[in-house]
Amino acid sequence: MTDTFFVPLVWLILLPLLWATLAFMRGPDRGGRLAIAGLAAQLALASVLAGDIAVHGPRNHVVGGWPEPLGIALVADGLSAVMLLLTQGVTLVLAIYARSYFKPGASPWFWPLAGFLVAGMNALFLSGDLFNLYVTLELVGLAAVGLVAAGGTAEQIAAALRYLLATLVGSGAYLFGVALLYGSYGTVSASLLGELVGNDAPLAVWLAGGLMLGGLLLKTALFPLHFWLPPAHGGAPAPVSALLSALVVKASFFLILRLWLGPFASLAPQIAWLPALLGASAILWGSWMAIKTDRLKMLVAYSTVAQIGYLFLIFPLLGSGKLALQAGVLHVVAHGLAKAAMFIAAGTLIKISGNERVLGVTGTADRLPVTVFAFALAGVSLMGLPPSGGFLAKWLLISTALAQGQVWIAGVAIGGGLLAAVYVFRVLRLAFRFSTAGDTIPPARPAAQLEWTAFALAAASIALGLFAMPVVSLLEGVAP
Amino acid sequence: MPLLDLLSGSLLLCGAFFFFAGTIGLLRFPDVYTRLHALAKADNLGLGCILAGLALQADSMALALKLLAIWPLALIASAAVGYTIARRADRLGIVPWEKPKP
Amino acid sequence: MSSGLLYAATGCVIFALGLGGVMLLDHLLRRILAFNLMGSGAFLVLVGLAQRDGTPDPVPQAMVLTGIVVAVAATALALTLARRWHALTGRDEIGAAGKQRGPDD
Amino acid sequence: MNLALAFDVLLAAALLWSAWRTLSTAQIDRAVVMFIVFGLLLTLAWARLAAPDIALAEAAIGAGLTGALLLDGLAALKRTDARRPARRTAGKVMVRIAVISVLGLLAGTLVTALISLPPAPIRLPAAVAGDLANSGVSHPVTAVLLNFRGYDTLLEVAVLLLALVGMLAVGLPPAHPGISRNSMLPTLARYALPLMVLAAVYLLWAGAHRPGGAFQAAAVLAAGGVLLNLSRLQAHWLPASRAPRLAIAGGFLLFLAIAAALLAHGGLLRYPPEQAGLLIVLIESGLTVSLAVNLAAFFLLRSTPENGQIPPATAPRESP
Repeated sequence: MTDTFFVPLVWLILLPLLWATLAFMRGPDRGGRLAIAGLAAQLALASVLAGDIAVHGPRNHVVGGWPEPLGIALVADGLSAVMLLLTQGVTLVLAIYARSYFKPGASPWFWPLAGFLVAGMNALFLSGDLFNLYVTLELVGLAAVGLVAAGGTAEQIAAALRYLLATLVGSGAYLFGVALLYGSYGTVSASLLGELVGNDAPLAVWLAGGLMLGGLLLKTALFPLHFWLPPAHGGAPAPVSALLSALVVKASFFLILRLWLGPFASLAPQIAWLPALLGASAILWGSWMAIKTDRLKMLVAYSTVAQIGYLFLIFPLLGSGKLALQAGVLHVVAHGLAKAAMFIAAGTLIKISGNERVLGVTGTADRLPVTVFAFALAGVSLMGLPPSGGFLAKWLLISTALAQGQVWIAGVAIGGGLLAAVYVFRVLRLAFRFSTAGDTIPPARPAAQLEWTAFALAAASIALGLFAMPVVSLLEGVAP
Repeated sequence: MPLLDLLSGSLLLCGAFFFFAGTIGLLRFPDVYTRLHALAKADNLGLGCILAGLALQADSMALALKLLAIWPLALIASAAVGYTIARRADRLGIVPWEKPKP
Repeated sequence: MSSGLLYAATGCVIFALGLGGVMLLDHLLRRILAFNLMGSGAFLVLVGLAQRDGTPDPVPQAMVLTGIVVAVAATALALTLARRWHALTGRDEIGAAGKQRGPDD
Repeated sequence: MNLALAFDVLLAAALLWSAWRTLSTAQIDRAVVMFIVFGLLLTLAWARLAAPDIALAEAAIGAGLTGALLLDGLAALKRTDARRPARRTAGKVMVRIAVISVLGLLAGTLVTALISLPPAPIRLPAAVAGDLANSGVSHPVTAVLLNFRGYDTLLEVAVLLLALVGMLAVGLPPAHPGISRNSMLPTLARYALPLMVLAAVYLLWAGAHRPGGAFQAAAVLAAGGVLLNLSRLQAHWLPASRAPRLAIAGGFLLFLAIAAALLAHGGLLRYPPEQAGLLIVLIESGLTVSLAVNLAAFFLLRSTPENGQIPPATAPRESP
């Protein structure tokens, strides 16, 4: 009996739902400790699940005991395991940061919102049913919007509204695609659709694929559908920005990848150049805006716009071998860790210096060495310098692109790294400069949790470059 | 049962006529009070006729009674809502329309 | 043309109308209405297309019930945001979707 | 062309017309009313599609509750004169034309694609009918909603709860004044409420074997709550009030607990066939209360008890 009761992949969904609901029930500002305990347990569950998958291959759970197409299946393969580990790990660290970042009353409903967000993402990584995925998308989208708006300023409300409209249009288009698929095949099971959809698919299926891809690209904020991201990610409180940039946009990217490799595998190769082209534009445009902006968190947000671009460079390369997929997933993980570190480091810098402009970091290096160091380490991973995880991902991407003769992809990846160097060094140069205003600002020390959480995440994104084998081997079983 | 069908059919037609009249009133009457009048009177009568007509065709007594139970409920709701709207209009200072003197 | 297919086709047009509305209209309330139209269009396609041969299909019907509840949840949140925005700024629009604040303002 | 199809064509045209007017009519209050009209027409369409469960939900939630929320929001947004957006530039007009033509093309292609679509290879209605006897209920839609795809419903209830948390986080609007005490509305509410409770219980009970169920029942109860609130018989709920939160969380936690406990029987939400009926009734009863309070809270949960002032922003800014 305990055997059937202890199913990690089910508890990864139920546990966050439980602590989110309990936090809501207990009221404003409650639930932080519960959340951290829950997240720690989830991290353990995700590790157990990853271990299982590494040994026994993909895991399934037939919900309600009704096999597809009547019921809903939960599926966990190596790709889900990596995403789950990343999500639980990053969220746990961010939760520790958030507990000292938010003063009582600053964001009283942060914990239930974060809980539903994590529950939605975990459910998304595990679902094998396209309609069920729609519900998880809404769970993730609404939770993210609530978190952005919780800051309460007019600017944040506007960002949340724009984000909400974008995310609702995105999931609306996705749902419409699901409706077309159900009408065409009579099922919404991803695995069954994978067998049914062929090259000779009727027009309605092509349209379904287009609408679903379009909706998810909007949610992933791929250029030129990124308009909602900088205000939402740049304007939200730092722990929220970190959650959104590190994880939430990756959730819809994950779903694109799933559809691309699954139900639409036979249609996808014919339009693979499109996401890659948009990805390349995203890298250039996002980097350029990050170089230009004069607000620190906007710089980090535009860097996310650019870094999302890399994820889409892999699509034309997916056809042959697993290397492109590994490059993409490594980039997801490296960027997730680095960007979370960078956002919370920026949040600490802003909190201490009291200045949200890039110029505000001037001279902070000697007062906040750990935070500035964390920012620098995260920057190393974003630029793709060795030995970081970002380096490994980029190196894999470039070598795969060159091996397949797609020189332009390699060129864009290298160019993007140089542009990232420009905006990262823009901040670091100022941080190490002597501050002229130094004596007017009291040399307040932030809580250790604020500094060392950022450091831990940044260090993890560097360490990924040295210890990437577990991630890569988990992806072995994922069908490209 | 051609007689029952005939009765039911004529009740339905009758109901449709009252609904039609009520709708014309809603569209053509000059102010909020007269329009309410058209809606509350004609449409409710029309609804009663249609429900009676449908009840005659119902398969079971229970269904017929359920259909007929709609009418008093709709009447109460329309009376309360009509009154509330008219009162609000009065509060807002809307003067009831009067036939212009020749 | 069966009535299922007819309503599915109607759903397509309503979805496109709603999509256009969310993208092109200014007033927040109207964009919320447009989003609801999008949803209703998708629901009509989900049920109508599945029932184009005339047999009722309980599976998409249950999905639409789920979808309606999700839509009202999203609408409630959107309205609260719109009202908060209006209370803070007195405005009922946030600018067209494509327009964004530059990095410097 | 037979009479039924003629009616369908007429109804489809009316749906398109009301949708178009919702977007195109000049005044925003008319747009809201047109949207409610659209919802009511859609209810008819669901009835025509042999989907009475959706028709009930559409009337109660889609047109009813959403309509009430929209009208409430409309009253708030109209209170002050809004700044009109900037005039349309030539570039904007070009974008507009481009978007409209693309969407027109999309709609046209979609309709063409649907007309030529071959029949689906998998037929789920037969599968549903085949396993209906083991689902614990005899109404197919309820069987799908609570058993075959009960996991969707679990997450959907979470979405509803989440939307409420989101509203609390954004900052609730101030209380609306309600309708004058001297109106006939309180009288109506007093008579209607027992009937509404009765209807809700009936819908909940009926759901096992005919159209109805927890969501429709909850919508009726929530409408009763809104009616009481408008008649000033039920005060607003404040963010700090605990009772609504407990009620909302309670039903959902019960659902979660049953879903998890069934893991012992071999899977999430895997009901033993002989107890499925009982467990579904238990879940639905809990959900009816929880969903009703949740839906009503969209309308009743307000930041101030009476005609109070708009509260200040809930949180300090990140920077001074």
